[in-house]
Parts: sequence; structure tokens; C-alpha cells
Amino acid sequence: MSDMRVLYQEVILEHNKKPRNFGKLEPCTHHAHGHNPLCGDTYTIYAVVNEDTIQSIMFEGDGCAISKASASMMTSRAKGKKVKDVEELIEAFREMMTVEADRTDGPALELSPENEKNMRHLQVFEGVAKLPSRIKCAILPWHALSSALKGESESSTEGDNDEWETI
Amino acid sequence: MSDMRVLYQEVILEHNKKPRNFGKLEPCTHHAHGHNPLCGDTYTIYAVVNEDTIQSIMFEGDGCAISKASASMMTSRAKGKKVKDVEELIEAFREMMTVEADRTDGPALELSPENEKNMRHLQVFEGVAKLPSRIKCAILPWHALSSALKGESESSTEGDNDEWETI
Amino acid sequence: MTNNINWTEIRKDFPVLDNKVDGKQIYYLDNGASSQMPIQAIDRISNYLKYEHSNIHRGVHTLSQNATDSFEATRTLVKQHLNAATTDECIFTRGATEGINLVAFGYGDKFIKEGDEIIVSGMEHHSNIVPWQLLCKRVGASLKVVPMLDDGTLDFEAYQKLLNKKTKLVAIIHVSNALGTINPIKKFIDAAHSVNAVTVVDGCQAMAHMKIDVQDLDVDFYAISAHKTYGPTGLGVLYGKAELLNKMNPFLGGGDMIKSVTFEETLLADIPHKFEAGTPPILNVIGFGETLRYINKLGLENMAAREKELLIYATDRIEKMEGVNIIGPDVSQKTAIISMTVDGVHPHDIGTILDSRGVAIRTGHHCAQPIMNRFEIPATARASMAFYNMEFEIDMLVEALQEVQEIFS
Amino acid sequence: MTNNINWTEIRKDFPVLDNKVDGKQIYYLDNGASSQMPIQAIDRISNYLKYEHSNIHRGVHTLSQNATDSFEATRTLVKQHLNAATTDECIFTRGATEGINLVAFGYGDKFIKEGDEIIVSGMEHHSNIVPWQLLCKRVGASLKVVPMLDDGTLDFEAYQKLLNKKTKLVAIIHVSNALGTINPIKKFIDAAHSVNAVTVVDGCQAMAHMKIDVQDLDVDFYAISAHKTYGPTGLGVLYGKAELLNKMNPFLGGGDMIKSVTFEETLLADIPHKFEAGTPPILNVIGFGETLRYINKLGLENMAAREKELLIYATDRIEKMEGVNIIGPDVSQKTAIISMTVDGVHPHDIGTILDSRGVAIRTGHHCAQPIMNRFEIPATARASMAFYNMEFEIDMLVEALQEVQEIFS
Ligand SMILES: Cc1ncc(COP(=O)(O)O)c(C=O)c1O
Ligand SMILES: Cc1ncc(COP(=O)(O)O)c(C=O)c1O
Ligand code: FES
Ligand code: FES
Repeated sequence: MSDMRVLYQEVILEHNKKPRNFGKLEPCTHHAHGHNPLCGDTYTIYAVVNEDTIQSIMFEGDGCAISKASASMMTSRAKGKKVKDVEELIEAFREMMTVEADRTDGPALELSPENEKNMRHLQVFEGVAKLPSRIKCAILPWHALSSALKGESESSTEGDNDEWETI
Repeated sequence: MSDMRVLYQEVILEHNKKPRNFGKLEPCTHHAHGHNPLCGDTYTIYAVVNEDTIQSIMFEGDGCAISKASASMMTSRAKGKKVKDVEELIEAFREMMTVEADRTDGPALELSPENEKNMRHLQVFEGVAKLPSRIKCAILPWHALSSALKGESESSTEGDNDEWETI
Repeated sequence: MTNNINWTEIRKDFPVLDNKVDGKQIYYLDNGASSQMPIQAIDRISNYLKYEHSNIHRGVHTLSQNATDSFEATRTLVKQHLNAATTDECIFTRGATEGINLVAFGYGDKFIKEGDEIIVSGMEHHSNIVPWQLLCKRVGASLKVVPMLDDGTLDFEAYQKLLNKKTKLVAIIHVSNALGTINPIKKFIDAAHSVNAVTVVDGCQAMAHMKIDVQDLDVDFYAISAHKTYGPTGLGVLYGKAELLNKMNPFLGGGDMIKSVTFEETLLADIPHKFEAGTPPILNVIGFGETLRYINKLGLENMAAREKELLIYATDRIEKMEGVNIIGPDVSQKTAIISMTVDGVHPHDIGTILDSRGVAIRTGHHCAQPIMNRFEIPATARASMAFYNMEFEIDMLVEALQEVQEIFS
Repeated sequence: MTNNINWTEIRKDFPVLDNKVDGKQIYYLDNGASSQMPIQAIDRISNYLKYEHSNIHRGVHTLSQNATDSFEATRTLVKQHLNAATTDECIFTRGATEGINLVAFGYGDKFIKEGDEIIVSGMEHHSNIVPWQLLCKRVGASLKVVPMLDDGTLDFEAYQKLLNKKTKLVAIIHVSNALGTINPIKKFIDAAHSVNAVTVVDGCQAMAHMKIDVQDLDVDFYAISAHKTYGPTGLGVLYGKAELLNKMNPFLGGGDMIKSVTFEETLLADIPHKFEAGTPPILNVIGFGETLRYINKLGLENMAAREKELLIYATDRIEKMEGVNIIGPDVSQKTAIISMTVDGVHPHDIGTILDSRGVAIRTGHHCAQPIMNRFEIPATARASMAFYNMEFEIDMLVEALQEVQEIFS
């Protein structure tokens, strides 16, 4: 399998073509806008959270195959889950994506069996972690979801400066 | 004779030590301020012109040995001369100083016998023409005299922009 | 082969082109982002740094004087390349971005007032938009935009309608970095002058590809970056008419831009020094001089002709691909830039797959988001060619594009 | 020999030092104007240009990513050298001059108002005076000056009296380029903070010669030029506290300093990019990284110790010369700079005669005219030494000074 086939696994291409949970969710309890300054792409994540559970979740926006598949698979995994489990999953996903950067930073996260399974599914993004220029694509929707759950409305794959200055 | 002895001829050193016509001349009919931006040195030339003749001429200011000797010898040569003869001498001096730069620019000036003699005296500055960084020193007072005779009050060894902008 | 020049030999002057990066052969088609320097200019920089370096101006010692001479020699070459009236009109900047900002601060803050209008085109690079947005905010002027037509050219009629006596400045790109479009800027400049507006032309993508004659264009300000003209990064030139430069505010304050400093009164230096505060990028300037000599030797018209050959070859091949769309005008109205989209594939995915085959192109908005918005696309994949490129590189581009389509089929 | 380092061997890393210029051996004692780069950094630039050049940021292709990594690696090294809290606080500029102007425009125009006061010292380089004069003119603030004492140090008591609640900014030089004086800037910064003024330190002449710790100094802005720290021209660093940088106005507008651009609304990028519009001087940044690695390897403290040896040696020899006067404090309070006058000889005549012997020093006001005015001299002759200089060069300086005295006797 060529490098590119490892990166663009069938699952990714399939989710890219037919993204799940695509569209606007209104009314919702949480939503956040995520921006990747490297390309200018943005996604919005909408969620209805009730009794510590993500009752429903959708996303809107446009970007590359990696980011779109990532958003699609993320929303599929997050729907119906406890917020704290999703937070753990976000953490685990981010770790997978940055594993190249700081492998020596200590032991991997201890995951719940449920999230172990989720992560096996998300393994298709492992190829992305080897391509620094695309890591942000994969992480973008996760960042936005994380911000949404924290009650923030904007996020960026670069740093945490929340106030966006305009001219 | 070392290079430096050629540059710093006895005559130059002597004029530097005891500059002729040094001081302010007031009242005067013409005066101009000359500035060398390369070093920041400035000289002022004062002249009383009457019946097309430079009746008296003096200079003030501070600078290197080359510029001071040049001002001293220039004022000595100019005093009592017709303005048009002095203008010819200025031209000849400038030509000597830039001879390295554009030797191919055509034949040398045709000088009056009087100025031929003057130029022989001023030959001591020939060494300066070989040192690009010092040419402006020698020319500085001549520039200022030329400006003064034209009725201008400021001159610079760089270009002819007369208005000096301040902050 | 254009004019009997052996382009295969010429190509050897650019070692990176046949270099392997991380074990992979590179096909460099990203010249619009930054071009490569000829080895002659690289060696010049290296020699300068090894044997000749010194600060310039004001130095009495030989090393400093020689460095000053080498530095100023580049200014003379730049003057000749742009056909400026004097070297004083050629100001060294860090790049086109600084050049345009210099005009915004030095000219704009002094002469543009509340209620005045500034016209920019919808084809501008961000560097010819944002400085004017910032200026408008500072002085209370407003920004008007010349729309683009579907074929990737500017709407000249709409432009004429925008011009009025409130128009004080027109900022326009000579050649679009995103699409390659060559704008008929002389017409735009003349029209601007008819309402007494000054003109600022972003010539970044033009200088490497065509003869620029600022006097013939009668342009007021013209900004370029050396690194888009086979020179080094960290250097640009702002051409400005002496008359305008003389009456502008200074920009950066510091050494060399003054005649004298006291706490009571500071006298400004004459142009070009008035706008060149501080130690300039000496090594970059000296390197760029060698680049310009190289261009003179090879002949800009030969380079341009070769680029046209490559553009036609590439356009032919890519036009034949179904599902690949070229954005921008036809080959007669542009430089060797092909900006494209592939149906159903985001340009960054194209970029990644091309990169895996060693094909280096740029994907994204090319710092020209308004163009993307105009065509309702997020980005494009842009191949930009230089005279040193070869047909086999274009073949590889096409092959890699085919792989993109296969993966996403 | 300091710390068993073989300085004769080290010197070989700087080919110009033992080079003949126009057939004449050079004795380079003009490091204060610009220092020489080690061959490792020169070769790094050359290799980068030959095999690795590409524009950075936003590029998907390998060449661009590798260049971005090399570029950002320098930022990390700079952060370590200055002990900044984060790399975001280290902004690449063209040089110290641009860095200081950036603060004047970005901070000054936003936060300094009519009636406010700015304090500068009487020892500043023009680049830390003129930007403030221009700012004062723009906003209607006024400039106050800390006087110098006869020994070439600043009058701290007078400074304290100048501070008051109208003081909004204090701009001060860390090490004087004209005299070598090391100012106790921590004391000056603390005092400024006691009236809530921000501090801008010109560290041009400090970074090559002593450990800088911006966090320990608690300085708000610190500007340097790479070419005074064995790096290339065309590059500087402005350190600024993130908190201040975040709230400042942007400076230059253009690519990379924005998140997104539309004609209606443009979003600014986060620091450091907010202040890095346009293509940066990539080759210079990458070269400077190699310089910093070189310094790390050799050890800044070893370099400083060697310079102290040279300073003491030179001071001893020159102090013995009758009619030669050293301006500035004693060796314990300065870096390896000797600024002097020779009775009855204009400094430019000294410079010319020294040059005829190959001795490269700087003569003039050193862009610090207020110091010259303070000492009522037109200029000085300044020898400035670096760790790679040798005693024999100082001997030649002394011999040439003797010739000056003979000629003018
Ligand atoms: C103390 C000091 N400050 C500022 C500067 C200006 O630095 P640059 O010319 O590199 O911008 C210099 C160098 O000339 C200097 O020595
Ligand atoms: C058309 C155009 N204008 C301006 C710029 C900005 O040039 P620089 O980034 O070199 O300042 C570029 C390059 O990015 C460009 O292509
Ligand atoms: S390219 Fe924009 S998110 Fe992937
Ligand atoms: S050095 Fe100033 S005039 Fe000669």
C-alpha cells in the first residue's frame, strides 16, 4: 500500500464523501467555531448536552478530506456518550496526533474499555500524525468540540488566544 | 614617501594647524552652510561680493584636516578674485576630485592662466581624489562657497535637495 | 529551445532543482511563492560573508568602503531594471510588504484624510489590502473594491465608475500571484491620474517575468520582493517618484535616515536614506546584485519566452484532464501560473498527494482570500513555473494529479 | 588563554580576519558596527540556498515544511538565549531599528497620549531616539532625557527625578555602542515600573557579550540585531511580553499577520505572527540559528572572559600613550570597546591613517550624536573587539596610532 493509501484509508475517503451528522443543529446547548489558520478552513460543532450526556451533535463547515472525515467520525463516536468520556476521547485523540512530537512525555493515557475501542476505530488517522502539515486538519474538529464543551465559542488549532482581534 | 605622507602633505597639515581666513565675517553679502552627511561636519562660508569681485571671504566650522586645509586654501585663492574666475576654479577643483570617477567624460576644462596657477597650488589635494571616503571632505567648503555665490544658504555634499526637513 | 539557449545547462545553476529531499526527487513548481537563486548569487553571498563583510556607509576603512560599493552597485542595477530616473528613487525594504506599508504610513498618513477614498482591486494579495484597511482605520478613509470578472481579469469599467474626486490612492496588483493574470496597469494608472490619485502597484509577480519600465508606466510607487525574482528573502525594493518621496513623512526612525540628531531638532536625510533607517540587509542586497547580473546575462526576454513555452505545454496537458478546472484567464493574458481545482477534492489533499510524489506546488488561498470568495472556492492548487523548469516536471505533475483522482475516485 | 580554549584555532572559523583586502592584511576592530559570522553559519546559509530553499508557513510540500522547521528552530534558540517565557514573545524583525519602531507604532500610538512623557537616556543610539521623537510628534507627548555623567555613565538620580505619573515609557540602551558602558538596566527598569511606565531596552551591543535574561530583568521590550551577535545583517529580534504584544496595534499589514481577510472584516493572527507580515528573511533566520548554536558550543562566558582580557590589554597599551584620551568608564563597567580622541587630530584623519595600515576601526559619532555633544567632541575613534581578536591586532592599532601622532606632530 502506498504512503498515500495509508493516509487516505478507505474509511476516511468514505466519511469524506458521505459525512455523518453534517448540518446545523438548532436549538443547541453548546456550539463552537474552529479555525485552522494554516489553510483558513473552519468548522462549527453543535451539541445538545443534557444530564452530562451528549444527546445530539452535528457539524458544519468545509475543509479537506482529513478534517471532514475526522469531524464525521468524531461526531459519530461522541453521540450519546457521557461528556467526561468524550473529554477522555478528545485527550486520547490529541495524544495520538502528537505522539511523534513528544513520545517521551510519559505513559499513554489509561483509557476506559469503551474508549479503547473507539480509539481502535480512530486508528485510521495514525497516518496523519506522521505528516506535520496535516495534523491540524485531523485535530481541528476535536479542538472545536473541546471548546464547545467548555462553553467557549471560538477555537483555533494555534494556541489558546480566544479573543480574535479585527482591524 | 608613504601613502599617508602623500595624502597629508606638509601644506595641508600646515593649513590645518593654522587655517587662514578663519572666523565669522559680518556683515556679509553671501554666506552658506555646508554639511557632510558622512561625518556630520559642517562649515559656514561668508563672503562680501562687490562689483563682481569677492572683496573678502572667511570660514567657520570644524572638521578633519582635509576639509579645514581645503577651506583655508580655497579662501586664500578666492579672496580678491572675480566671481566668474572663482566659479571656474570651483569647477576645476571639483573636476580634480572626481577625475577618478569619470576620466573618460571628455577633455579637462580650459583654465585661465591665473587658475592654472591656482590649480597647481591645489594639486596637494590630488592624493585625496584617490580616497573615495575623503573626497567629500575636500569638496565640502567648495560646495558651500558655490552655494553662497548662487545665493543659497544650505548645501550638502550629497545631492542638491535644499530643503532640510526636520522632525 | 528558446533562442538556442540550452536550458538543461542553465538548470545546473540551480542545484536544489535536481536535489533529493529526504531521499525523494523534488519537482519544484512553487516559484510563485519563492523562486530559487542561481548558484552565482549564492556563492556571491557566501564569499561576501567569508571575506568582505563589514557594515556600510560612514565607514572609513577599506572593508566598509568596498562593502558600500558592492551594496550601492545593486541599487544601480535595480534602477536599470525598473528604468527609474535615479537611484534615489529605489529604496531597499525587507520585501514588498514593507514597501507597501511604507507608502501607507509615509504617504497615506500625511496626505489621506477622513472621507477620502482608496481603491484596491479584488485580485490583490493581502499585503496590498491590509495596509490600506489599517490606514483607513487610522485616518477615517474608506476602501472601494474593483470587482473581478469570471475570466479572472479586472472589471475596468467598474473601476472607472469608482474613480471620483474623493479617490486619493489606487492600489493594484501587476500580476496576480493566485491566478497569473497580467493586468493592463498602464490603463489603470492613467485613469487614476485623471482624478489625481496616486498609484501603488504590487509588482511582486511581475519583475521576474517581464520588463518593467516605471517611467513609461508613470506609476507613482512600485513594490517588489527580491525572493520572487531569483534573489534572496529579506529584501525588497520600493520604487517611488522622487517628488513624492521627498514630501512624504519618514517611516522608520533611526541611524542613517537622519542628517543630524539633537534632542531639540533632528534633520532628516535625503532620499533614499530617509527611508532606510538602520543597518540594511547588506548580504541580501549584495546577493541580489548578482542575481540581476545573471538575469541580464540570460536575458529577461529569453526567460519569459521559455516560461511561455512551459505554460502552453502545461495548459495543454492539464486542460485535457476531466474534472480538473483551471481558474484564471487564458495563456495569452497570464504568466506561467496554473491555478486549479479538482472536482471533489480539497486542494490541501491534492497538495499532500503531490508532495508524496515530490511535486512541490502551493495549495491554499495564496494570501488572496477575496479571489477565493469571488469564485466561491476554499482554495486552489497552484503550479507556478520558472524558466529553469522542464517538461518532465510538468509530466510528473500531471501523473500525480491522476493519482489524486484515482484515490478520490 | 581563557578556560583552555585555543583562540588561535577558533579564529580560523572567521576567514575574513586573516584575509588580505586589496592586497593588504586586515586588522578587524570594528565589531561594534557589525561582527563577523562563523564559517559554520555562512555554510549553513549557503547550503540552505543551494538545497533547501522554499517559502515557509502554509506550504504543504516537504521543502517548505523543512524550511519552516529550520526557521522556527531559530526562534526556539532565541527564546533560550534571552530566556523568554515563550517563543511567541520573540518576533523576528529586520533589525533592532525595526524592533524599536514596531514598539513606537504598535504600543506608542495606541497607549501614549498628548501630555504623556517618554524618557530616553543621553547615551542612546539614534535608533532609540528618533522613533520616540517621531512618536512624540504624532501623539503630542514629550521627550525627557537622562543626562550622562563625566565618566560616561548615566545619572541615575537625575533619572529618578524625571520619573513621574506622566511617564509612560522609558527607552534605554543596555550597552553603549559609542563608549561600551554597561548600564545597570535592572535598576532603571524597576524604577520605571514603580510609576507603571513600560520599558524598551536596546540590547544591540549586549547580546554578544553577556547573558541576557529578559524574565529576570522584567523588561517589557528588548531589541537586538543579529549582525551585532555574529549573525547576518537583515535580521533582528524584538522580545516583548506576551501580555503587551497581545494588546498592541498591529504594525505592518500583509500576509501571515492575519487569520482571514475580507473587505468587510479582517481577523488578526496571534503573536508572534501578528507582527511578522510578509515573507520573513528566511535565509538570515536560518543562518542566525547556526550562529546561536556556535555561541552555545563555545560558551558565552568564555567569549566574554576572552574579550575582557583583550580589553584590559588594549586599555593598558593605549592609556600609556600621551595625547590619546579614552572616553567612557573604566574596564570594569564596560564591554570591549575603546572610544578615543587624539589631541589635535580629527577622528576621521585617524581613521584614514589607520586604514592605510589595515586597521579597521570606526570613526564618527557612532549614531550617538548626543554623546558627542555631551563631551563637546565632533566624533571619536572607536576600536571594538570580539573574542576572535588577538593581541597582535591591538599592537598594530597602537603602532598606527603612533603614526597618526607622528604625521600630525
Ligand atoms: C546600540 C545600538 N542600537 C541600535 C543599533 C541599530 O541597529 P541596526 O542598525 O542593526 O538596526 C545599533 C547599531 O548600529 C547599536 O549599536
Ligand atoms: C502578488 C504578491 N504581492 C505581495 C507579496 C508579498 O511579498 P512578501 O511576502 O515578499 O513581502 C507576494 C508574495 O507573497 C505576492 O505574490
Ligand atoms: S486543509 Fe484545512 S483543515 Fe485540512
Ligand atoms: S571628516 Fe568631516 S569633513 Fe572630513
